[in-house]
Parts: sequence; structure tokens; C-alpha cells
Amino acid sequence: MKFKVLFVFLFLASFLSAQDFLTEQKMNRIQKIYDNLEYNTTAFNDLKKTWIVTDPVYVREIYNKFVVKNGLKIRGKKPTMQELRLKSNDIYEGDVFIDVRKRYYDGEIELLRFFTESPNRESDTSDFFFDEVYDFVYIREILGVELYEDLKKQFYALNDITKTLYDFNYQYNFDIYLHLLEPEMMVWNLTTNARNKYLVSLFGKWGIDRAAMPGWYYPDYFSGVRLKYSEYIVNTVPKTTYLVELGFGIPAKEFSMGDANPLNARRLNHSGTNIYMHFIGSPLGMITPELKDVELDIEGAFALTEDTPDDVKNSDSLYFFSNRNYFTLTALYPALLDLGTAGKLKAGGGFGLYDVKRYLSVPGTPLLEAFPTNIPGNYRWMFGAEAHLEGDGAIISHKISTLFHYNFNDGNGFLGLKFFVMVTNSIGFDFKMFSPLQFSGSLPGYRNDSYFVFSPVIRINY
Amino acid sequence: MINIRCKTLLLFGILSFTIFSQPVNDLYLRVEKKLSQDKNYLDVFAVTFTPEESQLQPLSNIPRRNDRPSFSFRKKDGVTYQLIFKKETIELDSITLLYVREIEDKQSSGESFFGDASQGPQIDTLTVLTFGDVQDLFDYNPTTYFYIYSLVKNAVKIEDPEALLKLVIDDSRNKSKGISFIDNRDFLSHMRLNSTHIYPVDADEQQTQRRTRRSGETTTASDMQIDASFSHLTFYHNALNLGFGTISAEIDMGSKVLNMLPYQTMGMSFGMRTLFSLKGNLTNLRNDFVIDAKLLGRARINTSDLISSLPFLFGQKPAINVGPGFIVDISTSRLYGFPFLNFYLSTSSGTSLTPYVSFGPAATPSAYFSFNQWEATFSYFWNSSEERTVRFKMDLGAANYDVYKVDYSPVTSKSMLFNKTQPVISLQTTFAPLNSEFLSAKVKFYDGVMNLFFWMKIIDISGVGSFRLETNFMSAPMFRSLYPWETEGSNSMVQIRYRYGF
Amino acid sequence: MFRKLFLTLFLFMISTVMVAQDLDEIIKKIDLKLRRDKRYLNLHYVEYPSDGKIDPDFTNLPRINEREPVSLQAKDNIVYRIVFLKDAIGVDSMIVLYVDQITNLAGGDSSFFGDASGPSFDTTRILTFGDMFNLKNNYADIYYKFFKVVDKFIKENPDSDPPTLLRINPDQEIQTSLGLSSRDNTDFLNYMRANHPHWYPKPKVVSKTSRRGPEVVETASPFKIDATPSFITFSHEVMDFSLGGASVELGFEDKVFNVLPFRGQSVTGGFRTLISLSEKKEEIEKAVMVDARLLARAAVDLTGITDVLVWNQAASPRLNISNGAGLDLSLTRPFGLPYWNFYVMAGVIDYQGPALRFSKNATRDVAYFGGNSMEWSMSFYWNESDSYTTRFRMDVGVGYHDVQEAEYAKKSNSKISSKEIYANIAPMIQFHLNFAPEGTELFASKTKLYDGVIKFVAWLKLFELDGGHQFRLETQLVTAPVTRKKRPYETAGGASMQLRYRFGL
Amino acid sequence: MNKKFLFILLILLTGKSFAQNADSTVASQLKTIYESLEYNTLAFDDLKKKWVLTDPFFVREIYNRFVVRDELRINDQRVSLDVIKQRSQEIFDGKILVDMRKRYYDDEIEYFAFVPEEEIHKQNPKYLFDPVRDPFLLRDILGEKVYVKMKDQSYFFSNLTKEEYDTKNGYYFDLYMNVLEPRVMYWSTTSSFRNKYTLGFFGKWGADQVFLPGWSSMDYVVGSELTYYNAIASNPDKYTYRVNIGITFPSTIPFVSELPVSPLKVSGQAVYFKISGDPLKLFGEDIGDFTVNYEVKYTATDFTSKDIGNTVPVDFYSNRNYFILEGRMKNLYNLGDFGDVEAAVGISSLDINRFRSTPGTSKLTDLESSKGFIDKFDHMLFVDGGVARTGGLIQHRFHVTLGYSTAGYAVAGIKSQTMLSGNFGFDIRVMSALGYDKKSFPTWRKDAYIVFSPILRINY
Repeated sequence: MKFKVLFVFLFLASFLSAQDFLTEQKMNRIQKIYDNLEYNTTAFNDLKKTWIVTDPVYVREIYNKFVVKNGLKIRGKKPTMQELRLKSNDIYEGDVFIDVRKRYYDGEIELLRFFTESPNRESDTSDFFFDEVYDFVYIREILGVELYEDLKKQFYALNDITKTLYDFNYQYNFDIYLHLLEPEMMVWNLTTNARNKYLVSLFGKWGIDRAAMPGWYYPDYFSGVRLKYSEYIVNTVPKTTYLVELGFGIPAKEFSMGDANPLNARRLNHSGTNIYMHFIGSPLGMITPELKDVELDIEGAFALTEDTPDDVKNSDSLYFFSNRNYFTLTALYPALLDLGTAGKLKAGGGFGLYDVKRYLSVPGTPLLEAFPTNIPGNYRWMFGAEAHLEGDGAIISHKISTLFHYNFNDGNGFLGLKFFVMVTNSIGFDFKMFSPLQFSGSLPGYRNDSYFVFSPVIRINY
Repeated sequence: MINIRCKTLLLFGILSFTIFSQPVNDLYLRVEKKLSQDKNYLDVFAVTFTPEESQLQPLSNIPRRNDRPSFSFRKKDGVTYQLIFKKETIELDSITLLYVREIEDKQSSGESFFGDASQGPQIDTLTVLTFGDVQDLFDYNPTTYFYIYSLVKNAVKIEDPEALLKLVIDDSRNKSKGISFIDNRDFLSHMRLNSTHIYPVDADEQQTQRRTRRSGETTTASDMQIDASFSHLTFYHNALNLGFGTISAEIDMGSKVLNMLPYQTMGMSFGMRTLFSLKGNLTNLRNDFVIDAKLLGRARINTSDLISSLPFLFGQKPAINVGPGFIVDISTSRLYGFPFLNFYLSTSSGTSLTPYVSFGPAATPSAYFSFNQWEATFSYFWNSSEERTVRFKMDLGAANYDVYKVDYSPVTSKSMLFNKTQPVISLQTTFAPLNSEFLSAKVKFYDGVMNLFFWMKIIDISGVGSFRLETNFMSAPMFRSLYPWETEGSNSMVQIRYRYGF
Repeated sequence: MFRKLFLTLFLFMISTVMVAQDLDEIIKKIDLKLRRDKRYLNLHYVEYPSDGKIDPDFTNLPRINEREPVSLQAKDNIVYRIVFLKDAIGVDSMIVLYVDQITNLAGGDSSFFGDASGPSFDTTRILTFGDMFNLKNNYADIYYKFFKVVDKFIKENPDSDPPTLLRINPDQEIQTSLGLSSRDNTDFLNYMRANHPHWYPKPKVVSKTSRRGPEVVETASPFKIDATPSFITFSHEVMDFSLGGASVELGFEDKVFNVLPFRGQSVTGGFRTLISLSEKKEEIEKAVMVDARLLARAAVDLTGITDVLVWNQAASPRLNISNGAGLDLSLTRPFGLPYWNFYVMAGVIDYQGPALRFSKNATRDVAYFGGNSMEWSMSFYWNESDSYTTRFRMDVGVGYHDVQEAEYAKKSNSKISSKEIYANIAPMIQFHLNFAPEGTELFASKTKLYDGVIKFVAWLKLFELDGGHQFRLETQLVTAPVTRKKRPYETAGGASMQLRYRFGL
Repeated sequence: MNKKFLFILLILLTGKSFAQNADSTVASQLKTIYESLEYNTLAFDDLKKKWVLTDPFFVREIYNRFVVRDELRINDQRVSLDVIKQRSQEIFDGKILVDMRKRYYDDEIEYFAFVPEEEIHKQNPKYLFDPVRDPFLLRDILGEKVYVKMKDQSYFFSNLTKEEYDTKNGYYFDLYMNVLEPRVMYWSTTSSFRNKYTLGFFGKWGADQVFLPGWSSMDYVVGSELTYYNAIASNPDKYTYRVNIGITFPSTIPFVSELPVSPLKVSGQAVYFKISGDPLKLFGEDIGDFTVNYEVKYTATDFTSKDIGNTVPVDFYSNRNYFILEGRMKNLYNLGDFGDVEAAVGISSLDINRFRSTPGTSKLTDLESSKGFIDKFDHMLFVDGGVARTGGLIQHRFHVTLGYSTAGYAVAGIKSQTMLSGNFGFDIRVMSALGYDKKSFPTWRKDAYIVFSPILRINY
């Protein structure tokens, strides 16, 4: 009797395994049909409405429905009661969440996944311990219509992680860059071959950072025309190959932070019309190929005429300083170090010179009287080094730079810190701070003891 | 006492046999539920097929699962079959049959005894071959499967099968950023809502306007256009449409550059406004180079003591007189890629010096005069979203006005006090939901003063015209001290604006 | 040798006995549970015979515990119910548990008394679980027949679940433990419909508790009124235009200055429009809505009528609020920011003949004028549970107002001099609490702390006449300055109580 | 012979075991059927009403009914009389309790067990007898009256039902109303997978790391705060980096008596900047939950005597700038309910200027103009250790800070914040100077400060 039993079992086992292979193949075919029934929207997968159910009791309601209908699987196999009890302990701790995703074109829920996550953890340790459940018909059948509608209406505590698309592409219809110290308004653009771009814009520049005379401490507001040429555009971000600026100085009205008397609050004053020139490019590539990345930055302002006392409009005689000429040459190495999200490091240095003249303006006299300062020819040589950390995220783009300026003649130096941030390429904030480093004696008369400027930034680019 | 006999084990075998096929049945069940319940998201197609006599034979007594009787296709008028299948996709390399439905139109088959024609066609559809049946055909009855398969393949070659996908894909694509038109559409839509003068509606623009209006009221193209309020009046008649341009008249009490409200400028400007395009006709305003030019004369009227009595004006008496003269005000669309340009010039000979407001001791009075003002700005337009519900306009440029001090005793002498070119920036936001005007707010900064201009549509009665409520607020100077020729505090004004024929 | 054989046999017998004995126990327990548990059994059943014919094999089915075999009869007043267990964890396929016979007594012979007592059913369990288990083990072919009946029923209608014996409805009391804040305008609309004097479109959002019956939509009356002695709003259908609705208002209250109704010596008239910017009208939950009120304020002497219309206990007023024009705007979540409220009132002070003046010294009188005022805030809504009974709102923002002091000669009405004694921006925080059991708003309160003064407003629903006339009791309380000394233009505060009538909102 | 015998025995046993297996598989299958009859509420097991019956007399009454109906089982086997006698002794000593649990959707008792006292708190206790897991079997054993009395809990018992307390961070809006450091988060977005950018306003009164706590500081920093999480977690402190920018506003002093002898006055408009994050992660190293905080307050402009608003010349001290650099290691190790240990070390420097404001002059005169910008600073090294716990019913942070200043004195401080389920709480900070001599102690600083504030937090 027992022998017959064994024989029956053997026969059944062999028969089943052959049949097993056939079902396996059939299962795959039907599974493939099942997965391809819906209209395919994988291109929008990341943009679909996704959220995490965090309410611990609500998670239990949904988990219980799956347990009742035995709808959960672990690696394709139905879990045993012990495995379910083990997972339920995580639920009792309150560390189980449900990842829910909606279909793109209508509001049905196409994906539901249970996962646990240890509360204080660094990186993303979410382990999806049950297989994901997809297809809203199946989910609705398991949850029952009422709980399913409730899940869609989001009447519970949740974290919304629907992705919003932030793209970072420049458009060339117009570009308004409202910045108190460096405004720019693009007025004209032209493409000659398929990829390059000529951009003409009106620009303004208040303050010379390399001479540690930022923003409203500088007497002249240079404004003029800027031509930017970019050889080709890398995913809509122009890779500027050279930039030429030509402008003239407008005497800047004192932007006083409080009622300080305009003239002596700012030690440097306008003393004649001047022209401003600025060139950024990397011409060294023509000489030696290794230096083709080095960026040269040549900037200069030269006074042409000299004001008369009634231009200065002072009521009683007045001594004041004025900077009339300024020239710097700086070489910068871009992308020295790539720190990922923190940005790319760009550093370099250079030298330059600027003059400071001391004038006496007596009302009624035809000309200003120039006094020799203790420095022959009034020219001061300076050496500067700077480092910029630039990052271009889709949401946050930032530029943090430190700048060191040493003045040979005056024997003093300035350490500058510049912090600039833009959010979604539309609103931002820029602030610069220079503090003196004394080496010998006290600061010369035309110097403030610390410089601090800031400005909100609004960009409208269409 | 129950004892276990070997028959049980045999039974286990049978049961497990069905059990092992259980997951396949579950999958069939799941797919069939998906096919029946997911109404509009399935990317499947249907071919309607009415069998001919010759085709009946291979399609008869097809076996079906769950011991349902075998099925044969019928040839009867009013009976058609829908073969639902899936086209080739990335993972499915050939057409895959899903299920077959039989549609019987009882009405046309004349069967309905009670003549219930009144209920309209009575169609009942029945799924004759479920997904499970078709898969079993594929596994165990390939000839029938391929016969139906070839039916579908040929039908697809002849004409496109009917798609059961009911999703409206294209109208819900959403862009992440706003838009700004390269041509004049933004300029024209702004001017039509805000300008006091006529901008003829483009040909195709008319349809879109009329289509949205039809939900509201139909507009007969009236041949007269009036825009009037307590401080300005413009008039246009079709007769003045000269083909290459239009002429309309304007009277206005305000000044564009000076930070003063109408009536405070104590003068009235009157004159003509013309809109023309270099192409010679106004049909294709959207792409042509359009010039909107005003030529006005400005006369002085002593409205200084009227100010305190006007109910809609909340402001002080001005301290500066504005000289008479003539005004040029030009706005052009884009020329060779440059932005939209606006230029305003108001000049005065500076001769007539009788002051309406003066200051200083009564014996030796003196007065402030402003004779010339100009403003040159670039305009930029953009919209927050594709439906253009929220539209923006930004003007950036420079402006200048001069101020003279005139002393009358012992002899009238004139000395220039102020003549400075300063930046001007203004941002106007217009709310036009569903392309119909609703409200607009403009904030302008010039010479340290903030000017807030705001209008909102109240009532729009067809045939009579539309009424708007307008407020104009001029703030006290900020970030600087008061000029001697300015009055203290802020001034504001509220008025009703009537527009007919726009 | 014989002993060993006997020992092994004995072992064998005991273990089977032991094993068998266990089975009896479990089966007895299962039968007991199946008989008694009326609500919690998660089992399904199939009515048999569906087509009136009984399978011949179902005759004299053997039963355990010495009960004689039974046969299924094909009578029209008898229906058999085959109960089975589906989708159980650890159980691979469906298992038939027992069979009940339900005889419809009335249906069979025409009951003499007429079926006044309605159809009475007699349910007897002809095959208990023990019987069925015995069939399954020993009469596999009969069991398989039952299995086929149920399997055929399931396969034939895949869409609907077979009828269940479960009497509890877990979907009824879906609970959550943490509160929730709705990601669309639901909370905003819930709040505005209950508290805002101007109307907001219905239908009311179906909160979870009222899921039982369908939401009955009252007939929308053509005009809508919200009136208290100090603030009245009116709107009529004709004022609506394509984009939204409009209404007018008149009131003796002020939003920023901490004064009680009528005590600000000013009247404010206003025109209000409500626009929803979404293309599809019915989706106001998702639309960006603009609620704009254009206001005009005029100074008026109300000293006479303060105590006539409204019951209030308050110190005598000291502030004249000037004429002015202004705007009160609230936006729902522009660009993903929270709800924005912005109120600005530009005041133009007419120093001529103030309503309230106080003698400063022998020769001079003094009067205080409230000029400009502004308030900007962001609102955050949340609910304590998903049944929406207690709803909260918090406004965080800043306010500004300025006060001028003017000096007059004793009996003259024109001012000699005026100076600004207060003009400052101060933080503003306001906490709202709404209590709406079962979706009907019963009580709401808001507490505002601005410029050191606490302003508390609360209403309680008194009663509602049919036809939609609703009466509420509303109290307003303004305290003396808490965190600082009292300024000359401020009073020691007070409270006022008034009746509020709402119709059509 | 015995080979044949062995062979028969072998077949018998295999057959037997085989049958036995067949039996036990059938038995286990019956058991699964038995357990699957009820509507499964596994997910709510911990939320079901649980209580323990301790009344010794009632326990005996119930035990007796079990004995009478012979329903006591141990591992599903019947219990022999002497075992019952031996176990009864424990009942008589009163050391046995009855542990019960109700069903979730109705109030039948679904779990009933005799449990010794010392096992009651364990996850799966060692039972005296097998528990009864079927209400109707229990009703059968106890009889209708006693079962209903058990169900209605009309006797002395201790309730063990679990209340669901949890704090989850919603990243939708977060109002943290604490007078010393308020925060209002109003905007958030996700740009890829599960990261989160959040924008909010923040306030900051006083600076703990330079031992100038809130109430007595004349300037109140208000500004904007940007936080970035590269993957959101239920614990809101797990951000990747946070940047704060703000400016100072004059603040009113509630308790004037708290002020030091010559309080620090404001002498200019200041700017505040703070960045906190883990710089090491930029270079790929990961030494655990490590954050660096760098704070700076820089006074940019100089007030005039008109701003100070004094009518008679007055000398005063003023703090214009401070720099704080702190490295903080969190989750060093876990102390269970006490929370996780965290430690921090840092340096801070604070400059003190003496000004004279004479009305009418446009600039304040610097009485210590001889001192350079750098040497006006007092530097301070501080160490901070404490325990922090988030989640669950009560969240708390207790910190002890010790600092030593170059000005020759040490300062100790205790900071504590306790919150109830993430909504209401209290913040107390005490700081006092140590090891200083009265005479040379700076007059612009009090030797002891106590600062507190209620906390209201709404997070969705």
C-alpha cells in the first residue's frame, strides 16, 4: 500500500515539473501583455504626482486591506503569516510609509509601495520590503472603492514629492538684469552661423572691485554698450568667448545710508568726464595651445576733461580726492577644481594701477587746484589675487569669491568677500564686503575703514 | 475516527494540478478585469468585422474555458463583431489579439415586437471570447487563432483601426515657464486693453475674440469709439479710417513725466493721434512695423483752486506751473530686433510767465515753472503662462524735466534750478482671465516718487459700453528730501472711466 | 520479539490516536466559530442551484457523528448556500467550508395569515465543516463537485466579488492619527464659507463624515445677505459676471486699527469681486482665486449712536479714523506660496472739525487721527483630524498704521498744528479656530496680536430658520496694550456683542 | 530475524511518519483555515484595546471554570491532573494575571491568556496555559454571564491600550513660534527624486555661542532661510545644508531689570549670515552626522547721535561684529529613551567698542580708536555636549556648554528644549560666569542670565 503511495507521488512530481515550465513561459507572455495594455507615459514618470503617506494609522488601514485580500508579494511569492507578522512590527513602530504615484493624464493611482525607513539616517535607506503593486484596477479591487477614493483625495498627513521641472535655459527674446551695481538690458541679438550668438546690451557698473572700491563708495557710474560673442551655445547656456564693453562715467549721486554729509562721507569724488573700457577673452590660445583656457580681463577708465568749481557746485572752498585713471590686467584659470554641487573653482591674479589726486575747489575760480600727494605722479601700483566658487544648479546658482588687493605705494591691503546667489534664475541677492589689512601706518585719506555694499537682483529673461 | 487513505493523496495531486494553474487563472482574471474596468487609458484598437458566408466555417464551435459552450460566429444583419487587439509595441513584437465582442443592434433587425422605436437603437454588446479563451486558442488551437489574426492584419492594412484610447493628450501639456511672443501680439493685446485709442482687431484675432465673447454677448463692430473719464476724452469715427492709418482726437488734463496728477498740472493738452503701419494697411498689425503717434498742443488753464473742491481728487494745491507748448508722443513696435520704443517730448517756448501759483512775500512773488519734459523708454512684454491670464509689461529708460525759478520783482528774471536725466522704471501687470479685461496695476518709479495706477472693470453692458474704476496714487518722495517746488505728502485720485466700441 | 512488535504497534496506535484526537478538537472549534460568529467571518457564499437543477451526485451525502446521509432537494422554496473561504494567507486555493439550506416558509405554501409577518426563512446547516472535511478526505469526487460549483461562479463574473458574510464595514471608520492640511483650496473654502461676510460659491466640500447620505444641495437663493448692526454685505445674482461673483458692503469697523465697531468714527463702503482663474468652472478647489475688495472710507461722527445699536462695555473712544481709499486683496496660493492677504488703506486726513477732541490744557484741545494703514500676511490652514471637526488657521505677517496728533484752539475747528505721533511696522499674528461637528459650523473664534494689543472676535450659531435664515451671536473684544504702555490715542479696550444674520450664504 | 523486523519497523515508521506528516500537514492546514476565518486585522494588533485583569478572586473564578470544562491546554495537548495541581499553586499565590485583548471593529475578546506577573511586559511571554484566541470558544468555556462581565470590564483592571503618538514632518508649511528663534517656512519644492528645497523667514534674538542670550540683546535678526534636503526624512534636523541671511532690527527689552550695568547698545545697521552643512561630504568623506555652523554678524554703517537719540553726551559699549565657527557631531551613540548623544566644539569672537554719542555731532566718537580692528575682539573657545531625542511623544534637547574667554573668565550654560508631541513646548537657557573676580568683570555683561520662551509648533 505504501509503495503505491510513493509511486503516485513520483508520477505527480514529474508531471508537474514539465507542466511547470509550460506555465512559466505562458505566464511571462501574459504578464507582458498585461504590462503593455495602458497608454505608455514612461517619459513623464518623474513628473507624475507622487507622495508618501506618513500617517501611521492610515498606513495600517491600507496595509490591513492588503493583508485581508492577500495582495502582497515578496519577490514574486506570497508571504507566509510569519513574514507578515515580522513586517507588522515595523508598522507598530510607526516607521512604515507608503509611496503612491498617480497616472499622468488622469487621477488614478498607478503605483503603491510599502517601505520602511529608520528615522535618523543620513542617506536614503528606504528598503521596499514588499513588491510594488501597480495597476489602479487591481489596487482599487484590493482597497475597496471607498478607501481607494479616500487615498486619492489625500485627506491625511503626507509628504508631497511631486517633481517640479526647473530648467535653466536662456532665451534670447529679451533679457533684463536689474542689479543696483551691475544692471544689464539686452537690446539686440544676432546669430550668423547656426550656433553662435552676438548679444548687444546696455550695461551699468558701479564700483571697481579689484581696486577694493565697490559700489556706492565709487564716484562714477560707468554705463555704455556691451557686446558679448559666444562661439556656440551649450544647452542654451552661452559659452562666452569674448566680451567688450565701452562706456563713460556718470557722476553717481550719493546713496547715503543715513544723513551723512554726501561729500565727506565718500572720500573719492568725480572730477571730469571719463571713458571706460573692458575686455574679457582668452586670446592666449593663439600663442600657445595650453593657455587657451586662460581668461584675460583687461579693464580701464581714463579721465579726459577736468571739472571746474562751478561743476562741483560747492558753496565754500573744499578739499577732495578724485580717482581719474585706473587700469588692471588679470589672468584667471577657470575650472581649477570641481566640487560637484558646491561648484567649480576659478582663480587667478594680476596687477594694475590707479591714481588719486587731491583737489581744492574754490567757488568762483575758473579751475580746480591740484595738490601733489606724497606719492610722485599720484599713481599707485597694486597687485590682486582672487578665487571664485561658481555653481549653476537649476534652482540655486551661486558665486562665492574672495579677493585680495595689495597696494604697494600705500602699504596697505584689502581682503574682500563677495557672495552672490540666484534662485530659479529670476530672483537673487548680491553682497560684497571689504575689510582693510593694515601693514604700515594708517589708511590714506581717500580710503574708508571698511566697505560694504549689497543689492537685490531681479532677472527677467524671455 | 477518520483515517487517511491513499485516495486523498491522489486528490491532492489533482487539486495541486489546478492549484499550479491557479496563478495563471489569477493572471487571466486580472487582465480581464483590467480590460473591462479601465475605460479610457487602454492603448488598444478595435476592428469591426461582419463575417461572410465563406468565413463562417473556420470560425465555428470555438472551445471556451470554464466549460462554457463552444461559440460560433453568426451571420445575421445587425450583428457585427469587434476584434480588440494591441498593435506592436516595444515589448510585443506582433499584433496581439485580446478579446472579441459581439454587437447586436436589435433595432435594425426588426425583432423588437413592441416597436419601441421611441427608445432609439437598442444595442447590447456581449464579450463572446474572453481574454482567457483567446490565449487558450493561441496555445491549443493555433489555426483558429491565426485565422482571426490574419483577419485583423488585413483590416489594419486597409484603413486605420478605431482607437479605444479616450485620453485627450494634447490639450493638457503644460509648460514650466511663461512665454513672450516674438511678433507684436503682446504689444497689441496690451494696447487694446489699456490704451485710450483704437487698435483695430486683426483678422484671425477676431475669431478668437468672438469665440470667447460668444459665451458672453455678440459684439457688432460699432463704427464709433469713445474713451472718457473725469480727466481725459478720446473720440474716433470709422470715417476717419484712411486705410493706411486711423486718426482720432484726444483731450487730456495730465502730464506723462511730471509726478503730478491731472488738474494739478493746470493745463489741458488737445490734439490728434494717428496709428499707421509702413506696409500701408492695418490688416496685418501682428507682423508689421506699427507707429502710434500723438501730436498735441498744451494750453494752460488755472485749475489750481478747483483741486480742493473736486470730490474725486485727494491732493494738495501744486507749487509748480507747467508751461504751454506742444507734445509729441510716439510708440513703435519692434524695428530690426530692437525692443518696443516709446518717446515723449513736451517743449515750451518759455515765454508766457503769468504764474497761477507763486510763493514768497506777496510784494515780491516768485514762481517755479517747468517748460520741457522728455522721456525715452524701451518696453518689454511677457506672460506668466500660455493662457496669458497674467500679462506683464516693463518700461526701462530715462526721463528729464527742467525747473526754472522766475522772480517778478524788480524785473522778471528766469534761472534754471533743475535739469537732471534720471532712470525711470515701471512694471504693469494686467489680469485678463479667459482673454477678457478684468484689472491692471502699474507701479512706476521716477525721481524718487512711486506712482501706483490701477484700474478694474466694474460693469460691461452690451451696446452701452463698459465702465471701469481707476485710481492713481502719487507717493511722497522716498529716499530723498523734498524739492522746494514739490508739495508735502501723497496725492491720490479715483475716477470712473467709460469705454464704448472697444 | 513479539514484545517488540507489540511495542511498535502500540506506539503507532497512540500517535495516530493522538493525531486524530487533535483534528477532532480543531474541527469542533471551527464548527463552533462558524455557528456563533455573526459579524467577523470573512467568508463568501454561492447560491445553489442557480438554474433550478440539482446535480444528481448530491444525493445521500454521508455525514459524521452518526448522522444519517442527506440529499439536496430541487424545490423552488429551498435554496442552498455553499460557503467557502477565498484568499486566505498560507492557503493556496479556495476551500469549501459548509452548506446551509434556506427554506422560505412563506413562499412555499401560501401562508394562511398572508405574509403580514413578511417572508420568514429557516436556515439549517445540513453539511457542517466536519462533514465537508470528511467528504474532502474520503469522498474526494463529491467534494470536487462542490468545488467546481463555486469555481464556475467565480470565473463567470470576474468583476464582482461573490456575496460575503462579513457584517462589519471597515471602510466606514477609516481613521488617521495625525491632522492634515489639504493640498488644494478645500481648507480655504471651508473657512471662507463659514466665516467670510461675503459669499463663496457652493457646493460645500463633502467632508469625510458626511459620506453617508448624498450631499443635499439647497436651492441657491438669488440674493445673499450677511448683516450685523456694524457690518452688512449684499449681493444679487445680476451682479455676477462671467468670471465670478460680485457684492457690495458697508461697515463701521476697521481691520488694522485696534478699535471696536462704531468706535473708529468712520464708515467704509466697498465693492467686492471674487474671480476664479481656472478654466474649468467646477474645479474651484484647484483654481487660483482672487478676492478683491475696493474700499472707500469716510470719517463720520458716530459718538451719538455707539450705545444705541450695539450692546458694548468699552472705554470711550479716542481715535478719529480719516477718509481714505484702499484695497483688500486675498490670493489663493500664487506660485506655490501660501495664501496671501494684502490690505492697504491710504488715508487723507481732514483736520476740519474732528468728532472726538480732548482738552490738552487751558487753551488747547487735541485730537488724534488715524491715517494710512496696511497689513500683509500669509495664511496657513490645518485640521486636527480628517473628519474636519476642528479646523485651524494661522496668519503670520506685518501691519503698519500711522496716527497724527492735531492741536486746536479751544472752540475753533481748524487745526493750529499737527504732528505724527506714531508710524511703525509691527509684526502681526492671528490664530483662528473653527468648530464644525458633522460638517455644520457651530462656533469660530479668532485671536489677533498686533502692536501689543489683543483683538478677539468669536461667533456662536444660535439657530437657523428653514429657508436658510441663520442667526449667530458675535462678540468682539479689544484689550488694552499688553506688552507696552498705553499711547495717548489708545483706550483701555472693551467688548461688544451683536446679532449676526446670514441668508443664502 | 531482527533485520526483517527492522525493515518492517522502518516501513511502518516511514509510512507512519509519512501519514503523520500527512496528518500534521492536514492539521496545520486546518489550523490556517481556523485562523483565516475571521476578518484579518493584523495591522491594528498594537492599537487594539488591551488590559490586564489583576483581581485575584476573579482570576480564581475564571481559572476554576477552565478546570471544570477541562479546556486547559499546553502546546495543544490536554493537561494531566497533577500538572494542573502544580500550576494552581501559582494561582493561589496570586502571581498569575489574565491578559486580554479586544477585536478592532467590535468588542469581543480575541485573546485571553493566563500569564505570570513577571512575564507580562515581554513581547511574547511564557504562558501558564495556551492562550484562547477565539471569543466564541471563550464564551462557551466561561459561560454567558461571566464572559459579558469580562467584556464590559466592570472590575478592577489596568489598561494597556497603546495611544498612537507620532510626529511626522510634512514639508508643506512649518510654523515654529519660539520668541528666541522663530521660523516660518512658507515655500518648498522638489527638483529631483526625493529632495526638498524649503524657503522660510527666521528670527534670532541674541547669540548663545558668544554667551549673550536673548532677552537682554537690543538687536533682533530677521531674515530668510533656505534649507536643502537631498532626501527627505521624518526627522526635520536631517538637512544637507541651510543658509540664513538677515538684517538686524531694534528690539524692545521686556525685563529691563535683567540688563547688565552698562548694556550693549546698537551702533549701526548690521547684516547676519549663517551657513551650516557638512563640508566633508563635498570631498566624499563621511564621518557620520557631522555639521559645521559658521555665523557672522557684521555692522556695516555707523549711527549718528540722532539715531541713538540721547540728549546729553553718553558713553556706551556696543558690539558690532561677531564670528562663530562650530563643529557638531550628532548621534554619537543612542541612549534609548534619553535620546542620542551629540557633542560640539567651536570658537567664537565678539568685538566690544566704546563710543561716545554727543548730540549734534554727526559721527560717534570711538573712545578706543587706538585699538586696531582685530584686537577689539574677545575670543572664546567653547565645548558643548548634550542629548537630543526626536519622534515619539516627548522630544527634548538638553545641552551643557562650557566656554573660556580670552578676557580671563569662563562661562557655563545649560540649554533645554522640551516639546510635547511636536506641538507645545518650552525653551529655557541659563548662563553664568565662573572663575571671575568681581572687579575686572566686564560691566557690559551680567554674570548670570536666564532666558526662556514658550514654543508653539505647527507642522504639516
